Amino acid sequence: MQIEFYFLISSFLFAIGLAIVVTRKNAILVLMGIELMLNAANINFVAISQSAPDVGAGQFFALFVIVVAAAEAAVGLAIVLRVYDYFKTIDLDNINELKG
Amino acid sequence: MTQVNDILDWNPVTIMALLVFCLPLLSFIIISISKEKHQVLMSWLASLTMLMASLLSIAVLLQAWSEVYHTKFTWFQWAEYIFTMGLLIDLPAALMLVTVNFIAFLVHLFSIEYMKGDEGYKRYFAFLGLFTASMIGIVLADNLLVIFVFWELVGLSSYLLIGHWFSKEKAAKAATKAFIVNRIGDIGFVIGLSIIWLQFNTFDLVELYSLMGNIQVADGMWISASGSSLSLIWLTVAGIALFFGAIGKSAQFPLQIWLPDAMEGPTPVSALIHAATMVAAGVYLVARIFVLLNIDALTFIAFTGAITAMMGAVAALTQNDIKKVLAFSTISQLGYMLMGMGVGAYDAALFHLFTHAFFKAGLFLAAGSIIHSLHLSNQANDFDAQDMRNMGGLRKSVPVTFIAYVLCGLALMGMPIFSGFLSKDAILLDTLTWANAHQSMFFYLIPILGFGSVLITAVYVSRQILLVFFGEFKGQEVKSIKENSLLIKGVLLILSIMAIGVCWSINPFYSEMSWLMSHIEIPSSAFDIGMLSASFAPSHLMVSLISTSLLLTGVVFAYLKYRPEGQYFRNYSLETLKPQNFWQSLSYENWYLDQFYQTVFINPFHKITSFAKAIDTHIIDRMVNLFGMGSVIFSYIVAWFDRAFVDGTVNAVVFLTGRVGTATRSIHGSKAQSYILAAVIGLIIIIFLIF
Amino acid sequence: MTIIELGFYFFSILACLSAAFILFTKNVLYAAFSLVLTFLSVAAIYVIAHAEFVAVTQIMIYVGGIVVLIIFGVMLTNKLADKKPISGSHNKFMAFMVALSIFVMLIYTIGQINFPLITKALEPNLKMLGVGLMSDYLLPFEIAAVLLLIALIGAAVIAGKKEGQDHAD
Amino acid sequence: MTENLSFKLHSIIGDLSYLLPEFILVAIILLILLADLIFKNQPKLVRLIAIVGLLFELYFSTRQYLHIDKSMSVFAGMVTLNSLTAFWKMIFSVGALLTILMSQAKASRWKTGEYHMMIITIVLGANLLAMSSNLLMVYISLEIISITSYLLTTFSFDKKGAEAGIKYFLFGAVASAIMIYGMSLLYAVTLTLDFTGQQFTDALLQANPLPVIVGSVMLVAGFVYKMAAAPLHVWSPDAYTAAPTPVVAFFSVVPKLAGLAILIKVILVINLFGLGPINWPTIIAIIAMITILVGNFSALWQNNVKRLLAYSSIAHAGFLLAGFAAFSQPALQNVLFYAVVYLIMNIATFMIVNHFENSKGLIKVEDYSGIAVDHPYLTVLITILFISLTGIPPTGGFTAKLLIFTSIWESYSQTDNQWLLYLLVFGLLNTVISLFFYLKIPFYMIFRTPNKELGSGKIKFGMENYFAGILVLAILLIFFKPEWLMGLINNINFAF
Repeated sequence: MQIEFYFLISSFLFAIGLAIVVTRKNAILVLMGIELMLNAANINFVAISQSAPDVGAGQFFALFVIVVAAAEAAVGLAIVLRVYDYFKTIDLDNINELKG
Repeated sequence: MTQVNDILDWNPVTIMALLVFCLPLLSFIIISISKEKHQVLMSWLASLTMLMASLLSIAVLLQAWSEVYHTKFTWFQWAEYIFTMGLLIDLPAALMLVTVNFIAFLVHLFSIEYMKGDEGYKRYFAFLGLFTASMIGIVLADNLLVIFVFWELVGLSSYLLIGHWFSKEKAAKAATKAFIVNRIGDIGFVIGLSIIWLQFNTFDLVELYSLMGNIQVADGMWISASGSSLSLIWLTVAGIALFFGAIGKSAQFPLQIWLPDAMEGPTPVSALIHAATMVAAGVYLVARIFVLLNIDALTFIAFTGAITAMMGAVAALTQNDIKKVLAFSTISQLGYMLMGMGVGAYDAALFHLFTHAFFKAGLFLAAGSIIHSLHLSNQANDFDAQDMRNMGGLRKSVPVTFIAYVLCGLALMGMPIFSGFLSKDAILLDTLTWANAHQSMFFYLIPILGFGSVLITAVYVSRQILLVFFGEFKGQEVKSIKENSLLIKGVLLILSIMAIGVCWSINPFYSEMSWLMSHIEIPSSAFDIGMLSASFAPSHLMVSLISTSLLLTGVVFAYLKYRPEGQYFRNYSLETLKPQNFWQSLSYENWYLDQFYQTVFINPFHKITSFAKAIDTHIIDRMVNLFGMGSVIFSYIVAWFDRAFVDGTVNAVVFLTGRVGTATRSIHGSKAQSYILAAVIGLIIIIFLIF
Repeated sequence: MTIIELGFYFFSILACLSAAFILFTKNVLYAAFSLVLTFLSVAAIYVIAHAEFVAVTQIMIYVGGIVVLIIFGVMLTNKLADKKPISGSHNKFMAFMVALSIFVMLIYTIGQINFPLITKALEPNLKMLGVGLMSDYLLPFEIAAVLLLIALIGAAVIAGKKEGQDHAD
Repeated sequence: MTENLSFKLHSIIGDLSYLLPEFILVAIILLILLADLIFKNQPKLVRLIAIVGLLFELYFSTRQYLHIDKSMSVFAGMVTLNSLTAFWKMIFSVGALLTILMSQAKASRWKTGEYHMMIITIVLGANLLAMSSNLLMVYISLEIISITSYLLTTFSFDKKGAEAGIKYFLFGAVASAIMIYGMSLLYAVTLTLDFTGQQFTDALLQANPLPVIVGSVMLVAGFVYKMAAAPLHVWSPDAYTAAPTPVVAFFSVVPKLAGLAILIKVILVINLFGLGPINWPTIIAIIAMITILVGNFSALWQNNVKRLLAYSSIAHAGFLLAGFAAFSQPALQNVLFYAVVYLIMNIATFMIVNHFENSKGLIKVEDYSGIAVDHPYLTVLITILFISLTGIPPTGGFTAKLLIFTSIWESYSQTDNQWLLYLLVFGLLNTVISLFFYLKIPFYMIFRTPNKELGSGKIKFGMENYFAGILVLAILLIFFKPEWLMGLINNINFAF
């Protein structure tokens, strides 16, 4: 399997993730988009680790990204719940009281 | 790189000078921490410290009469560069020191009476001390960077003093305006500093003097002794940029707009800061950097000065506020000084700086005395004690002030036997010599503007004296107007004596014989200024005759136009507010400079800033709007497609409204994600640009 | 075409399709389930890339942890009894342009990278990972522990306490 | 393999002592956690632990600063330790100390234990970020800072806090996703994560330009976001408005400077001695200009004091970048100088603003009308601070700006990069523009009549005002004796 293919998938997932982040109104869906973007980067790391001289590095990076993503998701959902407490919605369109 | 390693030692003269600097600072500190109930005592104490400072500075002057003293020490070191601080006392500095201290002393005395009962009495005296200290800092500093530091401090304390009556909206605005306009000039100062730094790696004036002596100019390059070379244009730019700082402080064209507004401050402050000392700092700066200026820069200075002299004089012609007339006249006189500097009349310009400091302080304090008297008298509630339309006939009520005003006014006009005559003639003589040295007729513009200003000065000074002191009083109770206390009278008398020419020259008709001017040496510049090569030196007598006859013409004209029996005087009241023709409004509105800045800079600036703000906070919404519209159009197309190919019209209409609804809804809000969108777009653009 | 390559294509297409489904579906719950599918496909891709441990971690943490969290979040923020958890979208055109240009840019970029060839088949690397975590990667490992601790405490504080309420509830 | 491993383990055990400051930070976190569990509701104890711990950490960082004279790679190349990173660590711990000192009044309303733990965690992340020499380390330490920051933003426990929290969170998560994608591209090009090594530089020099450009820009975007510089600054005004004031003071200093530290470190590598496909000095100069522009112009119309200061801190990030754009060793020293001055003046300003907010509830600029009558001391302090933030003498802010501009000018005259000249002129113009909004608050305080509704009368003079006074003295002192600070910075060995 050539490494290019991995990168191809990852760039597609990255673009889709970004699109989700920007378009979807629901905060939780946006969070899903972010997870997709992280996964995209992970695919790259894992793919490269197949041929890099320092074999572990890419896989380690992927492992740590997964761990950090878990922490981030927990914090993110906590904040989403707090927002829901106050706004009774998690529609990002309506969470807009701080004005420039 | 570092030429300075030996630190020059202290000697008695520099220590004395340092003491002169510390005394007002001490007064500032003591007054700030003292209790409010001791404030009158404190103000006497402040005056006393100023007296001591004046005496000390006279001692310094005697020592520095024929010798230059220089002391410095390391301030900080950065990489291989050493920044120093120090004192440089040459004759101009010592004279300036005496002038500043002496006038500050008189203003302190005057203020004790003038500010009595004011709410901010203590604050006022404290700031006065701070101002004096920082002004002395400018005078003594041996280093352009240190000068800049005190330059800013002076700006700050002037800001605080102009805004002394801050509850008046106008005063607060004027303070801000003065501060900001000054800062615009300071940008020039900073640019000049950076060029000088680049070329010489030092700010020390003494070193700069010797380095400038060793520069070479070849092939349009400006080569310093250490081998660093820059295009010659940068030397001109450096000179003009530094001069730009002076334009700001000395209220020269095009930045003179702040000075008239600054008259919102207490009158003694106007006398000290906006007539005698701070505004003269610009001229003093030009004197300090004189050797750095090449011919082009000097010509620029001369033209700026001449234009300002004329503009200020014209603007003074139609003012109604007693202090504003004086403010515009200050602008005009400062223009004279800079014009003198520009034509190489270094000595004459400094001489005019000193004579002007005294007689203009005298005029301001006399005006202050009038205002004070009118305040204390019983007038109607809405009586404006500064408006000349409310005055007239005051010579009987305040005779001492009247005498002082006339004496100082004559000095301002440049009447022979008064101090102003000596210095003004010296400047005019040199402008003429300078113009002769140039081949083109164009350069005669400067002496013409100079002589023209003499005429107009005579007119506006006479006008003011006639309107204020002659005829009948226009207010209600002329009897209740009393001359002020002995303290104020004493101060005025001292200043009016200084306006008489004998104090400055043994022969009051001939400036070359002035004890002062003959001692000031023109620093040797690397450039031929053009004075020496003059093919024809005009006779001194001729210049004096021309200027005196212009002056007398002006006085006669003014008498005919503004005499108490005349039509102008009778019509001159609060009811006839409007200037009558274009020229009068041009003068009254100070050449519409404020309006000009408002339309050309401030309004567009406001627009730009609100635009920038809109961009930062709303651009995304705009973009969304735009694309919202795009998607509406898109949805129309889709709808049309639907209607044409898929479904019946009814369905299509329902669909269409639904689509339009979604599209418009997406126009609103959506900040959080729009931010992200904007950031990502920014990144793409950056990548695209790099590639 | 070997079976491995076939598997790779299959799972890649699955991942892409299920990701695209998240983008287009209106129902948040469906999106969450589709996310599970994406994660599983990605895990399969990891396996094909000889990263078995990463694949297992992906399944354990993403599918077992994060998605569960997300589904909890969906349920806590929607009254499921009343109606379906439906959510719309906006900025569509703009987002499409941006995502497309990012995608095109990345494709170009990938074309410019000189990828090394995969010469050797990797042996199972669990041991190597374990040793690495305790030697070369000890510092990030420990720091990640601190990060998890803080995230846990913080999430509890943020989600748990309302203003004015005591510890009791 | 086993020999190799035991060698590695030995060297790691030997390296443990070099991370003493970080161990102390972790110990503080655990101690606070325990103290909070065992003695409930003991804010004073928690504060004591935090302050004493930070003092220890500061002490050991200072020791590192004094005793480490060459760069050393620690923990299997994960982090590098040298006097520069030790200096950054000192800055971070001072910032945290001052923040904890100022949060006295409100801390009891928040969950004190968690609050202090998070401040300490951010310092830990900042320390590691400044030290890291491996992309993985960069990612993890940046995430520690980010995740903790999201949490702290919501610590005002109100509606606004929640809103700002979610905005900050979404923006930050996307930024870090973009950053690691950039890392993966760079990894694909170089096949190594250790960006200080020879292999990394060599591979980048040989690679095609496009992957290097895309990878580097995406990577740097993560740092720019942490610094709140344009175009990734948009999160900061909202977050700064809603978060508790001490937290804002902390955000505007520690994470920002940590972002700057790693930005400098990484860009000096990927600049490839000027041989790379990207002209970084120009890019940095442009980013700096945009940042200054956005910060200053948006601040002009702000009414909310915290929001105004948020934009001001954006503008200062721009000036920090401007100093870095000169790309020379003296320029880096000047950036450090500016960073220290910025730390002091910004935190001092927030101390006073916080004090007014807590005791009188002043939020808008108009609320400050006529404060000078009742609080002359604080008025003088805040006026000096704003003068310093503008960059007018006689304050340290002036010296710092002067040094920045000097180094830009020097660099311009050496490299003839036109953008540096534009940057210089632009920066000078902007100091004038910034005058308009910085003067606004002192103007209201001194020149406006007091607002009757808020009530006059003296307020309690808190301990933190003495600290603010000391900081203001420090600002003045830096102007008069800059060589004290300069001497500290000159000791730093800039060899990476």
